[in-house]
Amino acid sequence: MWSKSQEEVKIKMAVLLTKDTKVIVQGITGYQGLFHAKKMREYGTQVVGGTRPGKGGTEIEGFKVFDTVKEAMQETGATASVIFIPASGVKEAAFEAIDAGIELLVVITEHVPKVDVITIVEKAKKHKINMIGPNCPGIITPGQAKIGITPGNIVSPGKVGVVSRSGTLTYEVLEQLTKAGVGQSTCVGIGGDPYKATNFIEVLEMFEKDPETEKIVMIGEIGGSAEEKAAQYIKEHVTKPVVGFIAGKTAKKGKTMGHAGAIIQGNVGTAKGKIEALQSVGVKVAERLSEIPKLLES
Amino acid sequence: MWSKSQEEVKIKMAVLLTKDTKVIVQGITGYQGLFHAKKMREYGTQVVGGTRPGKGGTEIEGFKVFDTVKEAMQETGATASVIFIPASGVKEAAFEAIDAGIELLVVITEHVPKVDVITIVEKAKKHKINMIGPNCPGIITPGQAKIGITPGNIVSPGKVGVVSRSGTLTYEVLEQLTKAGVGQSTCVGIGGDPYKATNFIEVLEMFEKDPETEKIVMIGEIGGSAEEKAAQYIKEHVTKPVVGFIAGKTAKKGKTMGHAGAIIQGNVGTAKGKIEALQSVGVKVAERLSEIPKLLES
Amino acid sequence: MIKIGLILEFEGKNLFRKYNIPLVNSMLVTNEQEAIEASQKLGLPVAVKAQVLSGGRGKRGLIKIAKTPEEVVEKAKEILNMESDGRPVTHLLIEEAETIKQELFVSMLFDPETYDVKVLFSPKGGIDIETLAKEEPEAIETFIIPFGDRSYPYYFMYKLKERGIQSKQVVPLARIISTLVKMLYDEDLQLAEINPLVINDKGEVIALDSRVVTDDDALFKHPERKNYLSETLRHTKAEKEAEEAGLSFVDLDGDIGMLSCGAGMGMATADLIEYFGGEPRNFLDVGGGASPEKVSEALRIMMEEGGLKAILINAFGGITRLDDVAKGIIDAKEKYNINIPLVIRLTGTNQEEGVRILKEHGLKAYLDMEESIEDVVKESRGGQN
Amino acid sequence: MIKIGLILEFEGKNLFRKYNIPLVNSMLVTNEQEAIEASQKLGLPVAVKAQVLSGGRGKRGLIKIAKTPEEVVEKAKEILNMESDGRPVTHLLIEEAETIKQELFVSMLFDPETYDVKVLFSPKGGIDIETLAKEEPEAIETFIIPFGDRSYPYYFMYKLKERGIQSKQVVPLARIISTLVKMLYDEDLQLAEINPLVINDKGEVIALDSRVVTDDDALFKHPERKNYLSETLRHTKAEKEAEEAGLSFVDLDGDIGMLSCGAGMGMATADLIEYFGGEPRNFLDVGGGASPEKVSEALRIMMEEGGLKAILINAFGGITRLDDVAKGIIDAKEKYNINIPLVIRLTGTNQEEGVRILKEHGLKAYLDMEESIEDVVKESRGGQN
Repeated sequence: MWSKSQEEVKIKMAVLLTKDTKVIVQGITGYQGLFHAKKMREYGTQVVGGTRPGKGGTEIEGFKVFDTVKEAMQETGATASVIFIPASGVKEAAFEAIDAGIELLVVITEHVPKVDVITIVEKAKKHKINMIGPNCPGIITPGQAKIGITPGNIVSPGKVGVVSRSGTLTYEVLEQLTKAGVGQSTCVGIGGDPYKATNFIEVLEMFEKDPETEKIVMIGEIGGSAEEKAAQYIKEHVTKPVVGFIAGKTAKKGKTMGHAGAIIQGNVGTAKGKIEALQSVGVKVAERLSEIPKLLES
Repeated sequence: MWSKSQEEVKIKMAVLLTKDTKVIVQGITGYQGLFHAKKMREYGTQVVGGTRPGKGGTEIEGFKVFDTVKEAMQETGATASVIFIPASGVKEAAFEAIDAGIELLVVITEHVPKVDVITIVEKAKKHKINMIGPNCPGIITPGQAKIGITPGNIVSPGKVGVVSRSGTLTYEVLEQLTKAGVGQSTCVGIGGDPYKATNFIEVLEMFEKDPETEKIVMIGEIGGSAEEKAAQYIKEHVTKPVVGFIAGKTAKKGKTMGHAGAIIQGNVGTAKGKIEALQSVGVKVAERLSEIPKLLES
Repeated sequence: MIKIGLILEFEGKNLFRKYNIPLVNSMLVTNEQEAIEASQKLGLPVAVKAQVLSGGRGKRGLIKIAKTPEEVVEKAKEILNMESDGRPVTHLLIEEAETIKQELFVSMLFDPETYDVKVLFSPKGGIDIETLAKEEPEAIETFIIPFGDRSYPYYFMYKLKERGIQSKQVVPLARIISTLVKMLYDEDLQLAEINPLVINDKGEVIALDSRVVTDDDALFKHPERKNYLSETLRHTKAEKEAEEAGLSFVDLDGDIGMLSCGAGMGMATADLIEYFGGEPRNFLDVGGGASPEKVSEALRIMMEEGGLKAILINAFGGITRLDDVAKGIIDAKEKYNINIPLVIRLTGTNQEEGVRILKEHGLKAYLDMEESIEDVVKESRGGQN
Repeated sequence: MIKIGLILEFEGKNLFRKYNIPLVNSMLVTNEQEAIEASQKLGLPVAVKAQVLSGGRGKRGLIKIAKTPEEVVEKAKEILNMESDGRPVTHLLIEEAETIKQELFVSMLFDPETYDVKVLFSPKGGIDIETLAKEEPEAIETFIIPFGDRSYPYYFMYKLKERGIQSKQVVPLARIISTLVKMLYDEDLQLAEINPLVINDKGEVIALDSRVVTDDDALFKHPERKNYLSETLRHTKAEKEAEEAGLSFVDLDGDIGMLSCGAGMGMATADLIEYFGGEPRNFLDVGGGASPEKVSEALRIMMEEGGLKAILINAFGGITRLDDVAKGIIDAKEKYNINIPLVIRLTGTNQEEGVRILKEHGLKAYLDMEESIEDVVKESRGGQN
């Protein structure tokens, strides 16, 4: 039986994604949108329809198509939306979803202009909605539902929460875990862009509070200081075991973004620095992805 | 002795302008700015300095010049500012004054772009400051102080509050009142632009509450519906006698601003309509300006 | 002060084009030969449209359809021989003729009361929108966009769908409306209107006309507008010269020239002239803070325009310095042949100095407005009451 | 995907010019004759500045002052014979030489953590700003502008005056800084930097250099950037071709060609290649959702670039469909002469279909990443461990 505070936490985690979450796809008539709407439905997600302005009232492969997010939400009871729309239309699509009152917004599209991303994220914050992305694989709750593009056949239900900055690398980790018999509670791909709605810390907080999650895997890569900040957060707030991995150990030192970039960000951003930061707070860092299941056991 | 509520009102009116109000002039080194800074000082206004970015630390005709409004306020204790700056610089100047924490802002400049005016007024509202203008003669409290360009020699202290949409017409009315021995409590020239910070209603409210004001003169002109709205307000909230005047009785019907203008504004805007609206709520409307003193007596 | 305000159809459409509002192809021409060439490039049939400022062009025969090259010549000739607003028609827009399935109406402006953007939309557009507003007001929808909200198409999609507009048209329509809202801010417009906004036989939504009023006070942000054809079309020679001198010139019908500072004062002065039985011929507003040169130039323009029996200069100095006004009067009197009575009234800032200057040059100044107006009315009747 | 990012000095200055940031006159030239003509128009002395992407041009002899026409020829020749970033210098900016009284530094970007605009300013500008940051960090001021705040010059005037900048310079400086903030938003810049920002002998503040990093993801809003010279300068032929095909190409030093979908996966793959003792030669990222054509084109570019002993295709299909990847591989194998070992690993979306297609054409697909990498490292050594 759950205690009250655990019950609250359970509800909070459910906000992200369960088998009961009703999802719409913005851009459902597009090549990627339709393909992944079907994949999500096959996996068990309640994909209740999608939007394509101008095609409202039609149907595509069994999905209802609406002109607007508001209509889709009103008619289907959807609370989550996933955006599969070209970069130039993402700002408008995200604004529409937020203004329509969506609770969870996942933006898969990559190459969204940075000023647009920041503008969207600020609006999402102001409206206190959960937003993941852009340029991310989305969320999968194994055995229940997925929003986004994570292949459904590489996950299995279990107790390990996975959070990752990288798209394809996430899949690799999930598959390794599944092959090794280590199931996952939820996997959140936060996306690889420097500017994004949800970062490691927010997901670590959810995993720490989520009774379904016992251990955490965190996949980072070179650049920025998100992993260093996450290490600080882990030190102060995370009691569950964390296993980490950092990609880009052999990368050449890239060109900096100019003096301001170098000065502002200091020496953070290298794989070495990130690995050390994580190890210093007790995170076991895998050298190869294939070591992760073993490190989780120990 | 004042009762408490009257005391509060007295303070509110004092917010606009008394002999103790410290005023700075934005654009004090310009031809108009300097000329009227001197006129204001001659009248008794506490003009404690002005701004001209780049000339900070200098003096001009005995006025201290500062680079920024914030410095001017900090060093002089000024709470009011008057803007004598070309139209293209008004938005920035007004924003600076509002951000610096000015309490009363008077914009004399005419031909400020309408989008700029609206933007400034919205900011002034948000910061809850008193703003008058743009394109207005400003405020004069006879015998105490003036902010703006109303000539000091045509007013005399007394009990009639004057509010006007027109610049030069206001002077004419003030002079006629003074010549007829009718003194004024305060005269507020709200400006002739369609978009402005303070309109008739706000000033009528101040006059109604101001214990120094016994009667009110209101000068309107053709166009818009501010006089009609004021009439409605007078009916509901103003107990003091009001005498009105509307300029433009013989004006040809002007070109409308297009269909939307005509449809939105309907038939309001003619001198005839305004005079009837005012008369219907008990306002005595003068046919000639020279009749105003007589109408105030009756 | 250059006054442009309302701009011509093709100028409005050039603005629309910049914002990707859908239009049909068109070319601006000034004679029949160019009209023929344009119609060959565009393909027949074409619409031949007079570029004039007043509305109701269809009813007035200023828009005609031409189906053959002969008709193009004929219609262009016809329209170029017509007049509008007291001027010959000089420019035509030759435009691909559209097959119209439905005419809509959209118009918007900043509401002076609330500062919101007020959008009017009607699925029943066309030439009779003001009649429609009177007879069938429920056919016109009003959408309010709070000031500062950069509206997005989806906002109007919701609104239009609630009004039963079809899915297919709702998208381009909503995009056009939200673009116009953006243009109000970014282009400093006082009015943006499309009537008719048509749905053609292919189901496309197209702006077939433009009615755009620009904010002259924002000219410094859009200096290219100084070269607009609408600017040159709007004015008489006197108005044009007044503009160039930074003055405001209003043409009336009488015989008394009126020079004053400030529009309200000018209106009240005109009211009083009529009250005392006179007729103002024109009204030159030198605005606030006029220099001697401006005042002198105003008098020159007034004299050149002619038809005056007397001139009234009614100056109440606020931001204007009356010594400057006096200097301007003296300058004009010395340079131009002012052979009609000059009635002057000065009160306000630097009044004593102004009166002194006039006196030195043998000119009297009234201090009282009504007295001066009674006098000028008398002078306009040859000195008799 | 076109990648521009950092743009050349003269391109940055063209952007500055659009926003009225004060500059000295300059002209772009490509040979000595043009350099002479430019210096005649501008007046001597002039600065001869190589238009290259790497910094530290002064130290590297890529900026020289010429005081006579002979010196212009000589310096232009010298610099045009130099190299930077592995390429010959092809373009020079000939610029009026400035008399410098003081060198300042200003740089700004959106902070990825807070989304605020972070402005760095130092009254000690010049070539050694990174050294200054280390040795005298207090000489660099940081101003934070909350996201969305369209900062006005007065904001920076306050800040700069607090730092003791003189009244006279505070105005132009504040205007430049606030303009740069505006440019970050309106021009979609990732970095806007002026170093040195100089005060000349007349007390004027002038941008003597530009360092501007554009956001390639916003190219659709600024399509003119596709024609920037910096775009053509940045890339090797293979990189250029990869770009045109919408691919990301990274040059490395080894002998294994790597094709993968997604940057993180690419990095992890490179890490593992080195872990197993191999050396990646290059890394072609086809991104998410790649079509068969894209995969095929990637392999063509990789083969043409040459220097490979083996190729690893490591595809984990999320948004990418593995049947598409397989089709692309088959297409490339049939069209181009791929005579080196091709190690393929496929897992994810439509994996079965992908493996089937490869099998039909006699190609094996690994499912395990480490196995595939161990294999490709072995192949790169001629099949030996």
